[in-house]
Amino acid sequence: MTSLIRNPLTIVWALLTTVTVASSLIAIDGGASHQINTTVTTVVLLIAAFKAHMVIRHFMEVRHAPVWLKATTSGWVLGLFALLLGFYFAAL
Amino acid sequence: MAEAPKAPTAPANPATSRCRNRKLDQWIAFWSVPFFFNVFGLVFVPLSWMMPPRSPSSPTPHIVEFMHSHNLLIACLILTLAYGLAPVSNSLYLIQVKRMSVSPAFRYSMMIGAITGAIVGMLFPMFCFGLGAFRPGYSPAVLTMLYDFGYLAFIGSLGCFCVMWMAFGLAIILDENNILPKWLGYYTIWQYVTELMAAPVWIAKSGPFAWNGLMTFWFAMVLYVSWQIIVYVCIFKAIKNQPESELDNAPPQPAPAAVEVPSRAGA
Amino acid sequence: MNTRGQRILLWTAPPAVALFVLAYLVFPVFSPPLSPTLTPDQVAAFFRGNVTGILGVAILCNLIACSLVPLFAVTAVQISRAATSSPVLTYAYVICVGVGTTAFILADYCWGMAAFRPDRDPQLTSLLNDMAWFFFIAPVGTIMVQNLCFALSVYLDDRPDPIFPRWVAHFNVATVALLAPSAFSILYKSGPLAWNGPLSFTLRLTTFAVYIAVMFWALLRAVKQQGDDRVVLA
Amino acid sequence: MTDVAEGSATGVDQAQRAADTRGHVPGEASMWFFVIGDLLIFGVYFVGYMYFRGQNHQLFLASQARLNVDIGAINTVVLLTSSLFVALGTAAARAGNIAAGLRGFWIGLAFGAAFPLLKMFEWIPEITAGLTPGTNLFFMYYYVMTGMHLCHVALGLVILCFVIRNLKTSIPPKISFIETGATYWHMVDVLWLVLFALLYLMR
Repeated sequence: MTSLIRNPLTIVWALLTTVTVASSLIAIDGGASHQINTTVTTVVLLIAAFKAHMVIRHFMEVRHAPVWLKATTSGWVLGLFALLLGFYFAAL
Repeated sequence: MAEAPKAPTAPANPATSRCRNRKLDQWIAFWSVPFFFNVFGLVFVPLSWMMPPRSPSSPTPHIVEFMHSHNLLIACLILTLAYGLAPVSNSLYLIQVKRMSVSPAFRYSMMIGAITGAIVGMLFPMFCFGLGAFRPGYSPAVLTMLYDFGYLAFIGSLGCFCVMWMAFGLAIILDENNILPKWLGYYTIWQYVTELMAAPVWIAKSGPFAWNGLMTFWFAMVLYVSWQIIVYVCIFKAIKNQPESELDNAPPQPAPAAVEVPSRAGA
Repeated sequence: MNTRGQRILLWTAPPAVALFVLAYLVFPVFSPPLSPTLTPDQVAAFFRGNVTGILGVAILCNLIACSLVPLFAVTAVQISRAATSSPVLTYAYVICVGVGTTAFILADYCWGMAAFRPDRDPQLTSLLNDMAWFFFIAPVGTIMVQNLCFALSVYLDDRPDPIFPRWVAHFNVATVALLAPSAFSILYKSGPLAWNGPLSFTLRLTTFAVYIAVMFWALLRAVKQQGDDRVVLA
Repeated sequence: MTDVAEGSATGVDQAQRAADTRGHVPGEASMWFFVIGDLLIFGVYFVGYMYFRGQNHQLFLASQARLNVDIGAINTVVLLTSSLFVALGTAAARAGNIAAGLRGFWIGLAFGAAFPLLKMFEWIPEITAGLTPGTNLFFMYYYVMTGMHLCHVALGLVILCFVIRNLKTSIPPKISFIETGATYWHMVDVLWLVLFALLYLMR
């Protein structure tokens, strides 16, 4: 059991779960009136990007993968969230 | 029951007396494909402007005017003459699946998908458009119904193509003879999954999920067209690389000293 | 594997043809063929006046619509015996048969549907009638490709004792040319190319009848010659 | 499905240690073609959603308010936990500990199977309340994207079952196939993380 808790994967998981709960709370607190809220959106999207990055890196084991795979997956995360935030702010 | 053509390993008889191309049937069938798809594209886009699709929410007078255009009849005529080539283009997948180490059930599923797909996805919508132009006397209500029927049958006919592509993708992935590249199998699976996303055309009358929408039409079309071209390039290579000794009409092997080709031995 | 099964299937064709001839002769829509220039009201009146005849034939054809399929299936088997490199022609032939037969069934449905409730809005009766004629006369694309596939398999078979004599292939190519005009029935409402005209209607049906007879004879001969030769399954 | 990995499994296993310094592609390379393709397809959907959201912020915000954030958050944690156990199982199987590997995949499968169930608890009240894909563009996106994702989950559960079968039956287990299955399952997780932020959380 201790090996499970000390496993780096478990630590990643704990981190991911914590930020999930945190982002839900931020959204519920910040968006109760259902108004456009750029802070909430930015934080929530950045947290999602971080989570996607962590899952790809640690669970999918891209951390140990060749450079082309690292570059492609990181490029996807960066490009996607840049576009998402860009479209969000462009339409305000 | 796996019918991998067990190719005789002996090299093909060097004295190929008959010099004609043994794969002539496959090549004739193959080169009908670019012809067919070009006719298909020309008829749908510049001739009749059926594609890109008109809006499902366009006002009735526009629908009536479109359904009366004479070019729809000419498009319908050309397609009626050419649509028989669709089975030929589908049978090109089938012969490659036959060479794979998978059960015949895969190619039979694809065959049945091709039959139903040609009817509901091509012949029926085509005639819906043709009928409106054929008799200008129909009431706008009837013309609108034909218009909806035509577009929905053409764009929303999912199941037959899905079963065909699922069988095709799975066959490529499970095949151990490496007839077609494995990544093409995965590519086919996501092409097939994207096809499922056309389902909202039955609900949305405007916006990105309508039958002329950004997601259901344009995005699916970009994926589909590139996939279709790549598939035929891969099939071209597969036909080209098929060893002579594996052909159904391979020259008789010298070993059994057969007097003449018994009955397409070898497969 | 002997050829008894193929011979049995082949001999189902003559009774099927007899039933089709019967259906043709008693079908009110064909004697004479309805003109495409009739107004919706005239079409509706015609269907109201001939409910029994039309429904009877529609039901009969619903039952026998696929009864020529065994003949085509035997043809597919014989195509797969030809010395070509792959079964591509066989597959294309089988798919074409499936598509072509379904088109015929759809035509039959539309006529039956029009006669089922003859007091329907004349617009709709007329639409069903038009649709039936479209499906019955126009979709020659598959049978053309089907015959071309057959002809090609005969031409590519350059063994000393081919399965079919060359002229059968020539005949199939000729039927392609003779069937093609009926696709033009989509464009014209009168004249020889309209769906009741001599080129679209009479020529097409005559060609088809002769074609079935010739193919029946040629297949009988081919199956007889096949003897105990094994057939590679497609 | 198990046959997929057959050809390359042993070769990859031996080469794996040697290749570790230069980097090791987890699972089959052709599977990565699928994963990246799928990520790109979903990416187009995400960006499309954001674009159309920009056209009508108010509609999207008002519709979003009717979603059940709690079930969404629970589902996120469920998928993350499932991914964790699948990753632990993969590592154990690679280290030769088949029993621990099997345990990881079984727990991962159990959590994964909870996802569609929770989805039903979310969807059925919404549909009975009249919130269908035809309601408005937000709900169309909502059902299409979560539905597509659910198809991926279903396929992923099937793949996990095959991985478990492989762990049980073949000795030694085919590591490359196990990695391929795990990679696919983590991709399903990644897609959900983005979906959760876009559909439930952003304002």
